[in-house]
Amino acid sequence: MDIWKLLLTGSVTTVLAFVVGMLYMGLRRKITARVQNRVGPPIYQNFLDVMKLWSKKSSINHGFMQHVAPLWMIATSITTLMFIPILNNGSTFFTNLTFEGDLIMLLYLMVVGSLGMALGAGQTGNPNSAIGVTRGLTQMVGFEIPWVMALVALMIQHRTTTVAGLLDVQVQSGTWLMLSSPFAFIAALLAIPGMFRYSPFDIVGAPAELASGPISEFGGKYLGTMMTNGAIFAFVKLTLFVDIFMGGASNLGFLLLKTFALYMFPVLWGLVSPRFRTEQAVRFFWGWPVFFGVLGLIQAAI
Amino acid sequence: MVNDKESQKIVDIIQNFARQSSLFVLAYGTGCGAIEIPPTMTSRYDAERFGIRGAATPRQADVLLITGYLATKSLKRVIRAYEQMQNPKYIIGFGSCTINGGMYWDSYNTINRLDMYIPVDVYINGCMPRPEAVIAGFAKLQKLIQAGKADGWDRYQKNLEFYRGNQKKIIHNWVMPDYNW
Amino acid sequence: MSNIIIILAIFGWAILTYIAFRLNKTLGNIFVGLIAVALPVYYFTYVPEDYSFQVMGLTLQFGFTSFSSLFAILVVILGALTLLYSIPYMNKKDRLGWFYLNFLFSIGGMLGILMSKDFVSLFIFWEIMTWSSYLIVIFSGKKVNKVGVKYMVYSAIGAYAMLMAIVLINKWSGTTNISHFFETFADYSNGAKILSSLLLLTAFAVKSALMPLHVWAPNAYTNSPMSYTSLFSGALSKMGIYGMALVAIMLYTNTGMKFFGEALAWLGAITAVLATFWAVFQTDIRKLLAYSSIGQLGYIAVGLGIGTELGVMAALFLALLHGLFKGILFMAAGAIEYRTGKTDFSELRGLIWKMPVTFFSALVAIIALAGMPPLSGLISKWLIYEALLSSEHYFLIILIFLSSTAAFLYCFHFLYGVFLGQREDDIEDVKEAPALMLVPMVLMSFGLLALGTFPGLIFKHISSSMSYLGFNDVTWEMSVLTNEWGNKIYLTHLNTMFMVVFAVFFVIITLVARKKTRRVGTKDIANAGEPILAEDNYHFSQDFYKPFWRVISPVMKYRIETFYNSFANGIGEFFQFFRRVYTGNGQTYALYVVIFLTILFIVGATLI
Amino acid sequence: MSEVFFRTKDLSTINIMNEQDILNKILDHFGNKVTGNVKREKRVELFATTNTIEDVLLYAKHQLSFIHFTQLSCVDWIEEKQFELVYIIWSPESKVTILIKVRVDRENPVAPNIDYIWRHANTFERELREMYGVQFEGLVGAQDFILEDWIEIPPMRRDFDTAEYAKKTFFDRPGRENARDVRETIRQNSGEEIPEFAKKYSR
Repeated sequence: MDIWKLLLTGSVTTVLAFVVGMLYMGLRRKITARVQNRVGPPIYQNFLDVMKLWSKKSSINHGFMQHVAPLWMIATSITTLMFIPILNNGSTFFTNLTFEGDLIMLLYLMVVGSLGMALGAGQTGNPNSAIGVTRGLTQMVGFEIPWVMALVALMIQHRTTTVAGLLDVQVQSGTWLMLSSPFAFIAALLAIPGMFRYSPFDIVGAPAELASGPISEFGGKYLGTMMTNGAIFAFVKLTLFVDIFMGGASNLGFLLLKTFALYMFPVLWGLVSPRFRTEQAVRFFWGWPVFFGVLGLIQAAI
Repeated sequence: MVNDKESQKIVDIIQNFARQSSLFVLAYGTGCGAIEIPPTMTSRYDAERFGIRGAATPRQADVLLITGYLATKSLKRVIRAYEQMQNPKYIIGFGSCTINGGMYWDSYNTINRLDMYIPVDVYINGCMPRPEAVIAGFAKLQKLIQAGKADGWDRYQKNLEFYRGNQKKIIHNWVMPDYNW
Repeated sequence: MSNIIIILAIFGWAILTYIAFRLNKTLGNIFVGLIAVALPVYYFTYVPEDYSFQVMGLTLQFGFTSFSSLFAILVVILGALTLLYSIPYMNKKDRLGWFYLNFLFSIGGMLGILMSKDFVSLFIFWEIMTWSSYLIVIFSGKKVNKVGVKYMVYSAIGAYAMLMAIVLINKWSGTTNISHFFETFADYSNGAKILSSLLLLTAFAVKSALMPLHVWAPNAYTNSPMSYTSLFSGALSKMGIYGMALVAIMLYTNTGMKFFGEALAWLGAITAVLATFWAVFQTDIRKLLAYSSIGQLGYIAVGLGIGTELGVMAALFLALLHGLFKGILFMAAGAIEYRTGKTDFSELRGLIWKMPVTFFSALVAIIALAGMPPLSGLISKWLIYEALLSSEHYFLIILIFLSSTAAFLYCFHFLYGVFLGQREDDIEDVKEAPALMLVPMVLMSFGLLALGTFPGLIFKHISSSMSYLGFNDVTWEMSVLTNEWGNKIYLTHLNTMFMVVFAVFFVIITLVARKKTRRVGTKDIANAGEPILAEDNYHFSQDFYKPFWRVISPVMKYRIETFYNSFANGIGEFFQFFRRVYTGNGQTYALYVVIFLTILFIVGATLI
Repeated sequence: MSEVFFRTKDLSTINIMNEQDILNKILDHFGNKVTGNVKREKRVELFATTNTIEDVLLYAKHQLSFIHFTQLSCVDWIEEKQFELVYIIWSPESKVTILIKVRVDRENPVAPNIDYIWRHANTFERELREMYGVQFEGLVGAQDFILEDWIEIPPMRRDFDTAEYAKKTFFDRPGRENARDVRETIRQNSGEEIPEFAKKYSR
């Protein structure tokens, strides 16, 4: 592995993920505004927010864990991004470290950030933060189950555990896995809003109830880092999902198209849904999504 | 790089642009003016198109919006919330009561002039100001920020003795932590 | 000869230590320190050699196999470290001689189990280990009726099962040699196969706290001193795993009785899920860690039960790793108990800067426990999942995943409840634990860090020990993991990547903005403008996972203890009924005699 | 207060009474300790003392079904050097409101605590303690209820000059020293005319 090439492609990928994620979040705000019959902020508003947060002249720090929590999160996101193939055409530019990891590792890598966040929130001493964290972790137990069921079904059926392997399956057969394994796809799709923590699964950081939960003591550069991380991580999740179920993309245009189409699902669902309580959210995830997950497993077994 | 005066100026312009176009508002809504905030934020007047949005806690907020009269008891909480915000931070005094006491000018438990206790950047007149006036106030604040004149946080820091003296005149039992900006 | 000498030396030293403590406390502590140093030095330098002698017509054989020496490494390292840790931890207690006597006897007993090549000596050492651990469980003198009796009853069940198995094996094969039993096992009748292996499995499952024989474990782990619990949970329970591995692989997998292996795997998975759920709702650090131990042992049972190469590798790796991280965690709990005297979450908070070394050791251990990169827990989890995937255990993997996701809940609870949150004033004078308690924790944390990137250090031993179990040519690489489908993960790249990105951002955010940052206390929080007074405390410690409890409470209602209790009550009732026969009235007894004679007469008459 | 008052009467046996009946019953029961009159329809006024007020309230609550405690308020009769506590109770049976007025000495205002009869009377009593300085014997509750850090005389007393206090404590905006319309002051100072559209809002 050429270290300089990795540095170059890695930074390009990270910047791409950041820009795309930010624009998607801006679009979400715009779409939300349009649905509510408002004009809404410009779609580059999130860039301004992050710039402003980084140009704050002071920031408050409650302790070491709060200091490292945003770094922990963003390190996780970028590491995860490096292990996800951006394009499926075998171009070496966006490959990064794709062939050096697999899905099980990614599943664990993706929750590292949550633990870092949880510890940072705990360090602040704000009870709202800790309550938010317990809700978030509980919700995570909920949506991970259908998501893992879908992945297990695909991995056993196609006898590979890498994202690249699943991409190859789709490129060679010419069929997207969302068509050939519809039940697994539905299970995973229903888990997506939980991963994004959009409404109706947004009790973790509900501003009205918990004063924005885990991040209630984070401001300035910490909050800016977290928003950056959120953008990158959103791109990571969308790309991973597109790679697994929607055949990846042969160029960036298709990638944007597919990820945007996918992103619209949690956004639009969130717009018309009131908020679930934590136990309702978990019961929801262990209801229909798990049912479809079981169907997916049965399909894979047959 | 930042020591150079010219480049500092450019950085300032960019930073001020970012600051003025992204205002996270902590609405301190104990006064009656708080009822004007929902229409300002929702579909009729839609303040979000100017980058104005609500913040849940003082740590994340840029603007402290004080909507209406302040009792001496709630002044203590306002000071606390203001000191927890992170620089640069701005205050908008909202309604006549924050300017001169309004209809409570002679009340024993309502302060008259907010700017004697915390540095106010923009006042919005009216009892109560309509959402248009609120948005006009925000636009004024944005202009001040862009020009680098919204320096209430700096004034507060420099004249802390003066503000503390006025605050302690009302709050006799001072149990708050020290201000560290 | 040198094999048996090490054990005899430990036993002899134990008695010497006891005498030394009767004479002088300092002398006794020196004795303990000496053996803690001498044990690993001797173990890693001596040349193993087999030894056997005959007594009463039985041949007792000793000698490490390549499989048991893997566990011996764990026992020796953890034993030495816990002994070191005990010196300051137990310093204020009484009856230290008795404690260390039992401590050293259990270490000797474990080594004896590992070097027994026949069932009789295995049983003898097993009983030595059980009894010494029992005496330490009741060492504090508290809850002897509740905890000690429970532990004793379950240990007795295990011991009787093992004894019965040994007698049967001796009857069938004429010898008690272990390897002979495994070699000739295929020739047994089906009933004999099932009976002997199930009896052995029961005996071992009790020690490794497999559901439904786990009931003793939480209380026993909680009630013994924490320095011993590290060894108890880290090494002593692994003796059960050692035996279970032998039974599951040598008997089930290698002889085609796959069904029992599957059953073991399912039992392990259910153990893992339920124990994890219970761990989530504990309000005591020690209880939480105890249930977490049971859960982790469940994972190991899953790996052994499915019996594929990766599965066994995962199980053995996790067995060693669990010794390390649970050792750290129980030691951390002990350090907290030593300094604050409290172990309940509702009384602890904010210790992070009071006990920083403890916190960072515990953090490393928790990250390893949760299976997150860049630490070694990921490797064990990865191996288990890959083993389950490639052997197509669809639902088992979901259960395991549920359990390990729920494990994040108690991991966070442990770290937050003890080390984070708002600090209370009555812990102001808490100090970091003594250096001798920190050294073992720090050493083991470095071990976990090293294994996270270079698991090959352990795979070397695991692959040689797996050849004893019948898996020849187990491939391993220093820092690359490969599953059966050829998919790899490169741990060096993963961990370097993570750490480099982390370091870069750390430098940026720390240096570039260092002048802007202000440190404030945990009481300076955004609390709707209300200043928090010195006497207020807003630490969140009650009903920590209430929403999760609301979700899973329908499952948690059914506790196996309830069943056991009603069973015990039922037996009691049954015999109460029979006791009524003895009325104490002479006339009734006379009536019984008449009835008995009548029945005898009738029966006799019909028979004739 | 005697034990018998604590037995609540069965409500079904109570006949709907008019104001005069209620007044007569109370006056009969308390003899010359209590005086009173019917003020108007559905409104009875009683005059009691600090010694009898508990008995009157208990009798009204348990015997006459005045189960609703509406309010406790206070009037400052500064000329007579007295405070007048006004207990307002109401009956859902007869729909009659009784105002029981008790005079206490202004120099040493002490009244019995009645929050064992109605729990929420505690709130009113704490308010009066803070706003008038009336002491209720054995009243439990934090001292700082509505006012925080108050060091002056209780602010609702008539001898407390709120305007002067405000002038002394707070900072007047120039032009708003008195009750005059600010616009008038501005016009006076600067000579500017009030715009036409704003005139209708001016006083």
